[in-house]
Amino acid sequence: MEFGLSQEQTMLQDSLTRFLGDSGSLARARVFNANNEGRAPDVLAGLAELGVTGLIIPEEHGGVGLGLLDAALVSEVLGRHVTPAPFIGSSVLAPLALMRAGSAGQQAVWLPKLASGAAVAGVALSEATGARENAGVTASGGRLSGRALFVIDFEADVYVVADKAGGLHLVAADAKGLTRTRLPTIDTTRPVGELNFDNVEAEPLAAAADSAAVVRFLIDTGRVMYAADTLGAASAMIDQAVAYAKERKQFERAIATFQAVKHMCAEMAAALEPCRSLVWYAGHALESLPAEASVTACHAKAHTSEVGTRVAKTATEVHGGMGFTDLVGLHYWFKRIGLNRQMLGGPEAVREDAARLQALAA
Amino acid sequence: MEFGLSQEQTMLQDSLTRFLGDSGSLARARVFNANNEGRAPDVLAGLAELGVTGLIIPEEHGGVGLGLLDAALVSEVLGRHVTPAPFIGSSVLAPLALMRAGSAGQQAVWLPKLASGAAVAGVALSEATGARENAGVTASGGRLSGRALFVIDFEADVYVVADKAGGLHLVAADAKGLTRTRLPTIDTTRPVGELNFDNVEAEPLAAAADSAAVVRFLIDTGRVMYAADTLGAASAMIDQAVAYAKERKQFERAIATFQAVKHMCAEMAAALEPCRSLVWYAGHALESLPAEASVTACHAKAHTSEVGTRVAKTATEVHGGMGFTDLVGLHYWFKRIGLNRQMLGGPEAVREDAARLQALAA
Amino acid sequence: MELSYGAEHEAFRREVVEFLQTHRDQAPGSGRGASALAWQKLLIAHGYAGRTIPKEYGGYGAAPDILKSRIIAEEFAKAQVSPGLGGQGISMLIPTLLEVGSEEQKRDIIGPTLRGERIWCQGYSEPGAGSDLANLRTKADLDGDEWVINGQKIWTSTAHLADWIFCLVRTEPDAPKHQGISFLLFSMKSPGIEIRPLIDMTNGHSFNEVFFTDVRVPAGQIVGKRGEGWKVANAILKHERGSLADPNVMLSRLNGIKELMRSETIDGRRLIYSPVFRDRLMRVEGEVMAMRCNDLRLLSGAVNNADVGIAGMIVKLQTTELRHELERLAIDVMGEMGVLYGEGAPHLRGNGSWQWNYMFFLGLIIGGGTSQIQKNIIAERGLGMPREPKLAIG
Amino acid sequence: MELSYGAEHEAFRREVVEFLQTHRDQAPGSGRGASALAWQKLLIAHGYAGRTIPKEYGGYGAAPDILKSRIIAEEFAKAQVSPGLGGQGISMLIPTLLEVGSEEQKRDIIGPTLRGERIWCQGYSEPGAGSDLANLRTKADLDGDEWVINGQKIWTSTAHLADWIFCLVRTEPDAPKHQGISFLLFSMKSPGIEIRPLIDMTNGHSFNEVFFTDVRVPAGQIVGKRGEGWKVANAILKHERGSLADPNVMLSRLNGIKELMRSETIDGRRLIYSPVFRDRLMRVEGEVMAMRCNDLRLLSGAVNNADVGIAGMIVKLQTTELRHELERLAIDVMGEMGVLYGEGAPHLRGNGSWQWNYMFFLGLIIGGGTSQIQKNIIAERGLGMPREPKLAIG
Repeated sequence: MEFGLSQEQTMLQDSLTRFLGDSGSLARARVFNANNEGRAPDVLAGLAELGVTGLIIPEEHGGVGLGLLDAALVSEVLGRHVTPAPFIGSSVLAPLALMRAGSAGQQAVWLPKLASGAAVAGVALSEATGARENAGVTASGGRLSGRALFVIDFEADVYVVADKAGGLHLVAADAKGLTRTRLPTIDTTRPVGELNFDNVEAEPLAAAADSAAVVRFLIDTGRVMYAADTLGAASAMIDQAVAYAKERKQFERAIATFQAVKHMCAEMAAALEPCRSLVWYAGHALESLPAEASVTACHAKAHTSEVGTRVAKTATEVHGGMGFTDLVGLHYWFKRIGLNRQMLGGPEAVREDAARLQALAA
Repeated sequence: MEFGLSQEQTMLQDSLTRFLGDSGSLARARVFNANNEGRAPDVLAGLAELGVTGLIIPEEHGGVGLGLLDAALVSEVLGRHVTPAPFIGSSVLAPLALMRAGSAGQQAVWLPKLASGAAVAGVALSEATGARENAGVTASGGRLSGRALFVIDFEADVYVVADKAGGLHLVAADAKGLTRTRLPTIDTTRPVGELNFDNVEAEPLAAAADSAAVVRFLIDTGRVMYAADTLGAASAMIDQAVAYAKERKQFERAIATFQAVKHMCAEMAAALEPCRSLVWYAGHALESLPAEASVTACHAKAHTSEVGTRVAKTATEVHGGMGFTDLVGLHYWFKRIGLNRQMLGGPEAVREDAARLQALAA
Repeated sequence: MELSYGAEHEAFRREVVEFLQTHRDQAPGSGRGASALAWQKLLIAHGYAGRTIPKEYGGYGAAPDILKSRIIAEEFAKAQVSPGLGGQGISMLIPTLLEVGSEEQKRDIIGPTLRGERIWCQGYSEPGAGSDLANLRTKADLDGDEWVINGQKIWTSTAHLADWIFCLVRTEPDAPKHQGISFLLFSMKSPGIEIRPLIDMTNGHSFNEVFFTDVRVPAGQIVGKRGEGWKVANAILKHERGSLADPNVMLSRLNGIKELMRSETIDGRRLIYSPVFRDRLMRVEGEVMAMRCNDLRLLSGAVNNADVGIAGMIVKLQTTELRHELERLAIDVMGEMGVLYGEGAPHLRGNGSWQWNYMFFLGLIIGGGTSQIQKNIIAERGLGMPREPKLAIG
Repeated sequence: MELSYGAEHEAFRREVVEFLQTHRDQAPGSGRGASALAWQKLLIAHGYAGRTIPKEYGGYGAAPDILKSRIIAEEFAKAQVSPGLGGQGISMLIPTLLEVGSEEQKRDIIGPTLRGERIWCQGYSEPGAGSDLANLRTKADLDGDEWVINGQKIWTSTAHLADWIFCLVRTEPDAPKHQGISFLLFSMKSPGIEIRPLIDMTNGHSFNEVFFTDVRVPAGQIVGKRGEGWKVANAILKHERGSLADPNVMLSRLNGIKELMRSETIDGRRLIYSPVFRDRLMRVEGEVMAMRCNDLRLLSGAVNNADVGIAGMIVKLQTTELRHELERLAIDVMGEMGVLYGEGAPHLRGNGSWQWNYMFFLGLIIGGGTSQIQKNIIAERGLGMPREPKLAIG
């Protein structure tokens, strides 16, 4: 019985934290934002060196061969540091799609590139969780038409695309007939975008017996990853709020001595701490408890989003006016939590999914 | 332009407050509870003397001829004093049903009795707002069959009963085939109950052109009255919490000096104060702004219930352990708010009604 | 309970409506160009701006009438026509001068300010003086017949556009903290002033930091006496009636969400058919309605000089929280669409106003007295609860 | 991450299951009758009660093993079989005596207490000493070789059933408040004790007030030294791991709501088809799941002696609030049916347990350290925030 992180997992988080801390996480995010960079090659290279890009990719394909709980732990650290780098799409969902539904040949071509950071993969999955503006992609004769919104890790070399029928496809970023449009969001650390397909050549990922089940698994996994990112971002906000409250003086005393401020911090911490265990459990369940995986992923995503949103507001309030400015940059975390909340389904949609999975909904 | 109470309205509330204060509101409620009385004749007589029983009944029938805003103001004071007396059913909804749908003869028989307190009228309206256990009453050939749950002011001499088709009927309490069952609830200050009709003789209230519209108006009015009762009960709870906090010492200081306690009180007051204006507006709208009356009644009921529930919890917490005991009797208010919340529709049901009224729901 | 404004005021409303119909072509867009200044003059002449400011100071000179002011605001809003110039010079400095300014200050300053010829910014907050404003440290030393000012202000909106500043500075460093402050007026063109934009979380530039290095100001440019600045700054507070947020704006945002829910779809299904979001919508509608009624009560209380209890004290706390919540609902309704932001972003709804307001109202929850300060005030002044006991060590 | 309990423990689980299958016919219902005492003896003999209490004091004498304790609890709960006697004598006094009692006290008291032959109540709280327990005023004066006790206790559960009381009293009135307290044991049959039922908002009688008038107690019936009572009472706190609420109970209540929603109708429509209530249900389910995972983490931390940060500190705050919320949802789902209450009330669902728990958990939010005290603890001990500064006047 051990519900907790192994020594290796703690070391993984620590080494990543060291790297991101060293490279000045907020400062790097600011530059990424200011320059409107699509990618931060230095960050990506560092992540590749640490094995993050190849985290879940088998060793024979140049990866580290770790599991999805490990991926969630990495996601948490990236959220905590508002890291401007692809991960959820390129290092988790795309490799997973290839590993579960790709042919040996497709795996051999792409997994090493993704593992080394030589290529970045975007993932178009949004429509499978609820299509906005009637978007969606149709496959016909090996070609794709339609459009996909809110593509994860948008600044990519290749895309994994889910079609309306539950099929998965690989599409090169420079494929003919493919139009790519960046969609600017509140969160400037992770580009998302829109793909328009005009009879675009695609390679089916067709090795899985049940492609729709793979899509479902990608959604579950993505939700856990976003939950973990929010967990990290929210816990960074609490830490900053507590530190600021100890520092900041009003009425001749540190505001941390005011009961109202203390209770705001205590409420944040008390609400968030169980999310940590929930995210661990959900990450573990993905591969080890298949019967519970989907429902747990829904709850991890929805509950952590709700708590994260509250933490984002409260931590900003603890900072007073400073929290509202760009000076302390707290809003990078606020906005990261805001994006995570909606990706792959907002809390209401995800909870309805959880009810459906338990046959509670019509 | 005057959004507020007239001098007469303030005096009405004051004189009622004096009477209820004099008769020791909590003490009276305790006795009512302990003895499991169906009626408190002394309280009823006092209310009759003050004109409360005949408040909205025209002067020619022995009443005072005031309006529904006045009735809401009375309801507020009764809630504030957890008064063990019929009012919403017997003095508001039943007279209203008679005035809007009764014949001249029916009015002449019943209104004077209700005005003087010589008779009490119960009101069976619950099924018109959402039937539990498939209850409901069917009228056929001047006779009623079926059952009605959660009858308001249950310990009555006569009942106003809404049938499934939108018709209204008068039924004597001792009518043959009528079985009456008290339904004990958390709130021991106002009896509710169940009526079972086995081919019971009834007198139709058939003078209205549109009986269903009258039923709707009764529901709207009842909702505003329950909202007002909650407003009064909740504001009494805040007052008690503030007074207790000033009195009670912990750690060598009055707990009212702790910021956490102050903020709990401030949050209650800030949330409840706008409910006061909303209840006034809703009471006024019933007779003066017919186009807005129904939606406003829904919002008054739902919003005041939500705030009331929060106030009930928080005020109890401010009282610490004492709040949980019967010693201070705070729970009489807690439970009154709890009953009001569900009567004529809980917040979710009432909000859905508000959406439907605005053609926002399917 | 009488919700109509009465015959006299309804006649006045017709006048306003007529004026708007006649002159709306002259109304300017945004900004402070020549047409805006001309429009302001026209409004003053008709009593729709500077209405209660005495004629001799450049105003219209009418007796105060809250309902007429409300009618003007309502009709201009309904017509979506500029209600004239705003800004802290007009909304804060002019009332302050009327209350405590010298005759000369009133004659010299109010007119140009009202006509938009002199734009002001307010120098109150400092990095170390937020909720505890009296803790301010920007100091002014008298050197001959000039003040020499050194220090820093923050949250100075429109500093980058302003001609002049009205500014709280510490002139008596040894006095108790509320008694050592003075209220100075000086030109933003004075040497030694540096303005740095203060970018906020909306990416917007609504505020600035302003740095003073040996800024020299004639000794006479003071309102009230030396050391009375705190009193001067608070002179107009007694007129406030807590009406920070116009409930009609809230209503129009609410209607905006209804529109969104009618048009926005998920899997082809319109969101108005989502019972869960509809329930949240109705919840917010109930709260908005309650705040509108509360506002009616305040208005009526002001008109009739009636006591409204704590109804005024709670407005800032409740409305800023409610607006933040309302805008958040819109974002959730839009789902992924709700995170889009930035000028020209594809698919952007409402020009990004939902996210902007969501963030800006978080700023307003904090600014001008945080929610914590508001709750202290409600508890102490509204509920008569004791102030926090003094600390053993200071 | 390894969620199985391992081979040794699964073997132990099979033993427990087998025991339950063999002996469940002997298990008593509620109460403390002869069959309950016999059952308790059987459990002690098998190590399912008094498991880690040394044999010489009447226990089973096993080494502590958190997982085995958990397995016992899980399997007894699953089988819905009485897990033996509880009460404050067993849960609080025995651990206290084991920690700081004299050898004689251990030999004399633990055995009869464990076997249910001596029932205890706890005399800690007083009307003036709630959150600030050390403020207690019940005093004991030494008169020859007897303590003479005067004062009042409150929240004394089972006082009306108890044989003895363990009680905090002030014995050194001039010492600083934490240092003037002693921990006494005495019979509830002593002359001068009056017990008044303390009816609570559920209408139940779970607690009492106890009044002492010149109650005489032999001087030797003290645990620890004079003036060390505060230390004695806190001796067992270090063993607590914040597992107040069994998350499995929460889960079974949650399943109860699902059942309710499947059976309860409004206008003939089952409430499971109400998306708004379903959303609330899923919200609560997510929170329950998070608290279950948090509990797993605590359990694992205790087994592996691993640091779990603030995960233990938050349990009381979060679970009492969550349970209150959960029970409230059930009431709202039932609508008018939800307000029914009282034995034998027609149409009553779940025997009134929803309303009872809704109120009782409000009591638990308050009792044993209010939510405000919990937040202070989390802020200070968990987040390292400073304590409130001392006041100028005391």
